[in-house]
Amino acid sequence: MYELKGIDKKFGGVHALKHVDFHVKRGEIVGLVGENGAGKSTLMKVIYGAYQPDSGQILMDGKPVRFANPRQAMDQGIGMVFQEQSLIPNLSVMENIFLGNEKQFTRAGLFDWAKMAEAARHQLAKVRLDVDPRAPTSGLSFAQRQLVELAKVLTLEERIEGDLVILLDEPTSVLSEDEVKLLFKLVRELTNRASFIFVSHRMDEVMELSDRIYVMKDGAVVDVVARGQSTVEAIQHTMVGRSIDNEYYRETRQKPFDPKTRLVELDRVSLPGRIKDVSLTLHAGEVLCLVGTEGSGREAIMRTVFGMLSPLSGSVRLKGEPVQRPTPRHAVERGVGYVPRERKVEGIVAGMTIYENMTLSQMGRYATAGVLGTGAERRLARDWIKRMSIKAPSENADCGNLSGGNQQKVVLSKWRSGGSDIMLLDHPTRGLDIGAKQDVYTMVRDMSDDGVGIILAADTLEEAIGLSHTIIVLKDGAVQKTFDCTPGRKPTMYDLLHAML
Amino acid sequence: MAKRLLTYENAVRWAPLLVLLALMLLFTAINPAFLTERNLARIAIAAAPALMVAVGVTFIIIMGSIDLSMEGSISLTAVLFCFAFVQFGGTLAAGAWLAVPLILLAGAGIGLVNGLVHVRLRIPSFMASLAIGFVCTGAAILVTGGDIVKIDDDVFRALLTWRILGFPLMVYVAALGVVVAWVILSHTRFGRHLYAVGGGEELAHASGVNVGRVRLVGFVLAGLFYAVAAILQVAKLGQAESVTGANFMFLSITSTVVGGVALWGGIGGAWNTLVGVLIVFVINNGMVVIGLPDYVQNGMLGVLVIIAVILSTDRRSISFVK
Amino acid sequence: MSTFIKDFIEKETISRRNFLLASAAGLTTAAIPGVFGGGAAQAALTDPAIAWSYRDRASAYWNSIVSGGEAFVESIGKPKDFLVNLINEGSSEKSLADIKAFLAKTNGNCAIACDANDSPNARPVAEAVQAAGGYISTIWNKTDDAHPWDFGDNWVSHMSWSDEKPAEQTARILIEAMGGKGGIVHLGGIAANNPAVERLNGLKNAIKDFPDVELLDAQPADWDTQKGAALMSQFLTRYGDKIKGVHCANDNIAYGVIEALKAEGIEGMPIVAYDGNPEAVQMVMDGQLLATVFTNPHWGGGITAALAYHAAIGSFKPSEEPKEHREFYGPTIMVTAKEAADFKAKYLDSVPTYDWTDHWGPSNGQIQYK
Amino acid sequence: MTFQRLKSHLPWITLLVLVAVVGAVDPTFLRPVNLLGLAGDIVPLFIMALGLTFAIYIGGIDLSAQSMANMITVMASLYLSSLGLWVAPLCIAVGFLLGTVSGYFTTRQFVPSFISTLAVGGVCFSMAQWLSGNRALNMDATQRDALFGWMIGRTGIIPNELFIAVGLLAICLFIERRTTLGRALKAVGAGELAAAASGLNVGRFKILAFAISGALAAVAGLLFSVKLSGGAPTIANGFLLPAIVAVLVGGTPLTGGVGGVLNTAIGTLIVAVIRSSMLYFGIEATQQQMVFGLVLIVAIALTIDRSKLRLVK
Repeated sequence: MYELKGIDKKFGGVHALKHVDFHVKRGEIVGLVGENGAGKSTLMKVIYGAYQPDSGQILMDGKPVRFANPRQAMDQGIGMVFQEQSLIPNLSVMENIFLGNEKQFTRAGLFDWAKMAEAARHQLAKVRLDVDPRAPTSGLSFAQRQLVELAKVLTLEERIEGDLVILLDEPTSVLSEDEVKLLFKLVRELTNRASFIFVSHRMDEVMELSDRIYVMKDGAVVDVVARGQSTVEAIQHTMVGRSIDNEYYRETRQKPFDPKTRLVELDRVSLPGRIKDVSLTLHAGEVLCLVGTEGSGREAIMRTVFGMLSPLSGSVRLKGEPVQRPTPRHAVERGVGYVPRERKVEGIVAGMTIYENMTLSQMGRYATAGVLGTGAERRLARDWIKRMSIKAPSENADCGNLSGGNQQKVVLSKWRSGGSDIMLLDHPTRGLDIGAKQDVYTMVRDMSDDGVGIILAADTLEEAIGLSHTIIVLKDGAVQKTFDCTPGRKPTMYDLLHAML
Repeated sequence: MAKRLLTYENAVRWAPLLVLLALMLLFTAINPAFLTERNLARIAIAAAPALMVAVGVTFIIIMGSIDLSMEGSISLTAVLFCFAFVQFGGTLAAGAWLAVPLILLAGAGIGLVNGLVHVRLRIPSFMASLAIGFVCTGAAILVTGGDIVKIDDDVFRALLTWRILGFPLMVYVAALGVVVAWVILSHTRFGRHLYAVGGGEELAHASGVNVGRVRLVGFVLAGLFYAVAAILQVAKLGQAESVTGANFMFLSITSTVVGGVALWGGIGGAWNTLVGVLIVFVINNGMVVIGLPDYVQNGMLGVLVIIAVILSTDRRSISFVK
Repeated sequence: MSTFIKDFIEKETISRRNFLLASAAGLTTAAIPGVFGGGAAQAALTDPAIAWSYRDRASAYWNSIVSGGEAFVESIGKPKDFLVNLINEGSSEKSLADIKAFLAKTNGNCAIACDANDSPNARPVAEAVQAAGGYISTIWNKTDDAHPWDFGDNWVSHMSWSDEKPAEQTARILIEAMGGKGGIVHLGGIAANNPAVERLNGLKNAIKDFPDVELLDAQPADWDTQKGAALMSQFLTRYGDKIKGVHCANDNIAYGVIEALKAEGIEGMPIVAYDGNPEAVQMVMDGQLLATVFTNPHWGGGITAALAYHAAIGSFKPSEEPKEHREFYGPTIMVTAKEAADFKAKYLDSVPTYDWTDHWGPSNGQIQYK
Repeated sequence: MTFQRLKSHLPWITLLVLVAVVGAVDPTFLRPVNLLGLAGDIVPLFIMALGLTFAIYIGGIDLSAQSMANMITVMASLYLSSLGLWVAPLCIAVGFLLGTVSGYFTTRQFVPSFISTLAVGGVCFSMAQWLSGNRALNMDATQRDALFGWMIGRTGIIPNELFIAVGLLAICLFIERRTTLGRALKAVGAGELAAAASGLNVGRFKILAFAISGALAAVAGLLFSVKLSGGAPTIANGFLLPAIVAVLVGGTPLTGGVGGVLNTAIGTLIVAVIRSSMLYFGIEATQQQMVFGLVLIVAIALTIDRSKLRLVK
């Protein structure tokens, strides 16, 4: 019922979509996978009307259509569930749900708020979310926002007579295991009404949910796989164009850490809000993974170590020395490096070059009396671009124009080149494609070999299990359980889930 | 769900009003003449035109933009209003009331041009509106040749002279303006879209909000309110000239921020602006009424404004300001 | 539209002609004094360009000044727009920059009339004009230590108005109307402006003679109608019925005061103003104002340009003139209800034709420093 | 692609085109003496704009600059006789200090710079009124010439002010391009959160930006008072908007992290040329303001590099 025929899209000299054919049948769930830069997001933007193709046809029920903007696509029943953070925080939940579609609730130009709240409750019920529709969105958790996002798209059910096509862009990246299950259940239920296009980097999820999977590479569709006709490895092979190491998490390279060198010690640290009496120790060469649901306090603990948050009580020691007045600057001086989750907001400075980004945390080293030696900076950047195999025209390239994986490599290089030996990695592989993920995993092992201690908040439980020496399970801001993860004695996902919930 | 009254959020939300009350108490304590009906009416008269300007710019600030065109816009519409008023008979009893819709239209037109330059030419609103302000002031000079245009119509001037419950008519007009703005901002699609654009422009766009049009209408509405301000200003002074709009720019923007409207968009509303304008005018009036030396007044205003803004900022919700 | 184009072409040709003349002048004098400074000894100029540098076109006062300038330009057989307008918008920086640009454009072959906007600005303006070999006459703003005779012939003259005496006179009229007792408030100009200081001093001088009269308060209203209205209403709260009379530093402030009183339903409050703008004169006739002081800006505008021009073309040599011809007070005319109608007929309804070669006739004596 | 490359050069090109247009109408405009004089006259305004650039570069604004300059003209006139040459460091220190105060309220108390600098400007104005006793002051001319005369003279055909301007520009350019401070300010302007997450003491750098802005406004005031041989609490009025316009026209938008001090130099010259073009085109007095606004819109439309603005607010 929805079909793309021979779609081409170019940006300047870049051929982003090459003659793409794509179709979705009624009630079908179609997976869309590919590495970053393979053209997935461009294709999605064409589907929901944000981009107009240079050539080719968009057909709905066999009739050619053209969308000048997302609004027109929406009117034809095409809706998009964005990744986290696409709700407007200062509006209420119900306003977000009906944003751009509020006309039905106005009487003589004024809103009938009660009617809107009623309708919003109905939408929220569809996604089994029990929040006050009048509450401001800024107070919701990530997972709740994701469900509101879905509820918002599901308003198309009432608005549109015909079939719906709903795009899900990385919908599971901020969800807990349970929430993912709920989401999948919902999606399956809804197939009687809508078709779905499901985009994710988590291959297992795509395999589980999709009826068919489109595999993209370099702007073209390279394979279409029906359910059960292929394996994760095979698809990944097609996507990446190279074979994936069986040793995905480089487990063979996991060596015992040095229990004598204590890099970070938290002693009964409490923070305003949710963190209560958290104690932990990070040793040299150790990968310590914090596991927990959204809001369990993983990020807050990392930010405490980095000095961005000050504990109400308890003490923080970096390399044995107690921290008196925590600031990021102080932490950086002690060798702490922080790879934040919001890479584009906190990780890199878009608009600055690669070398400027790399030395941002360590300008003092490249300056005498405040005057920068840019020659040395550039040399450093060239060296690390090579070492990390960052794909960029030169060290003068604007970081904002790099792909996600390369941006992450710049962030990692920034800290590694500065000699940081306490690394805080908050979802370091979020949104990265497989190739880039593996590069990150390799780097984690390299760092461990160098005696770097790593505190990690992993994207998935598998990643946590695969990478860690130690796993600390957090629940509601408190340490629930600690697992030893020496190879061979690693806990199972079931063990972790059991502790989390 | 038991609601606690003494939360941080509530303290921040009501801070501007508390500041206003505290200032009034302070001035009254020093000179009881401050809290008399006559003086409150004086403050209201002085504040009425400025209130309309501030309400106008509130629309713009809520969507995260800024408008600096008000001085020129008010000068031009005030001058044109006087010309039109005289042209149509010079008294409301004759056909001069026609000048009112005409000038509201003119104000909206200026806003439209402002919005078009900003949205279509993709020039940041700060620069676009600044330049449009120059053009409007220039146009006001051009049409007046520098002269004063007077309106001598007792019926029209009833806005200033006719009092109900001690307050002149123009105060009620301004109050009505605030109510209209409140209804628009809080209870209409367009108003909520302003908040949506201020809270996240790209997200609003992706939800099918026509951001360009919202911006455009926002500027038109602001222009409309500037025109109302111009008419009230003419009613207050009985004359217009090319400097009639002078001093409104910093005054109105400061007032909105003092009232708790965030300069980065998406937060605040018509009531905040009302309280903010009152704070600024109570300070201005109070400083003279308590006999503060004139050379201290500018500095004192600055200090009090900073204090008011500090108190009404929810510092937990923001990581930095610029 | 077509008139615009026509005007434009006209201006174009004029500016081209100016340029040709200017370069011709440059050739004949065979020295370009503007280049290396020190052009004080330059001989008389031929057909110098004429400019008026003033605050803005947003007030009646400066409009009258310009009309006088234009009347003078027409008297020497030039079109009105031969007079170049240099508008400083209240910025001393722009005032100086514009004058320098004009000097450069005309290569010093020019006569400039100027209000320097702020008194310290007069010196650098005069220095620039002297360096370029042009001629300048100034009004109002200059510091007490800068004198035209220290700048050779190039700073032709400075005219100011002694506001203290007239302001004292208006104050006496005010006090008389108050019955010789009660409180007065003064709403002043921009506090640091010389006229603002003098006008307040005049009031203070008058009050000395009346023990029953009290100056309740004096605050700046920045020459502005709106501020005048706001300040007056604030005074009403502070002093209430104690206010028996209002002394305003200029007409614009008085307009605001009258409106503030009108809002309160107060009628018949004695008010005096300054400047003698047409609207104010009308108010004097209507009894809303007791008095205003006319400084004849039309004549001031014309004669200032005339002085600079005639010095430039060599009609007289400034350095040979006595000091009272270099620094002098302009005329002031008191306008009260008695004279208003006559005054209006004589000065406003029809502008008198002045003899622009009678440079010092209506002037009012040499400027005195305290 | 070629247009893309051209974009960053648009401010230059706009300036050259403007100069050429005015020159075509009246070739006297193009004489080196004239052009140098024109540039020399705009120097006080340029110095203020230079300071403002730092505030705008980090995404803020400094509305106190004009009142600051006013106050400094008063201080310089008042203390020249007693302090002599030491009046210069005093003025600059005061400017730096008051800029720090604005910066403190903006960064530590979350008062938007629009408001905090306006308020500090009010304080400056009050101080100027109080110090001057509300009247215009004049410097002792001989002492001024002896101590600061070098500022306003000429060397050959070049006004000495230009040397000061070029010197300050060079210093600021060096700060912007080659020092940790400049790099940090760029990072703060383009991505404040990322700068903080890199361990930069963002607050201190921001305060420093406002302090530099204050100090340069003080230098502008000092130069202006030397030029005018006096000071008054309102004498620098009319500086602020042209200075802001100069920064914006030069291509440093208020969104931060883009543009820089070199752009401001070009922007200031554009403003100077537009201003004097009124004279050369013989624009009528009542039309000048309007024409200025219209030309401004065109100039801004030409000079801003929209590809670097993610959102146009």
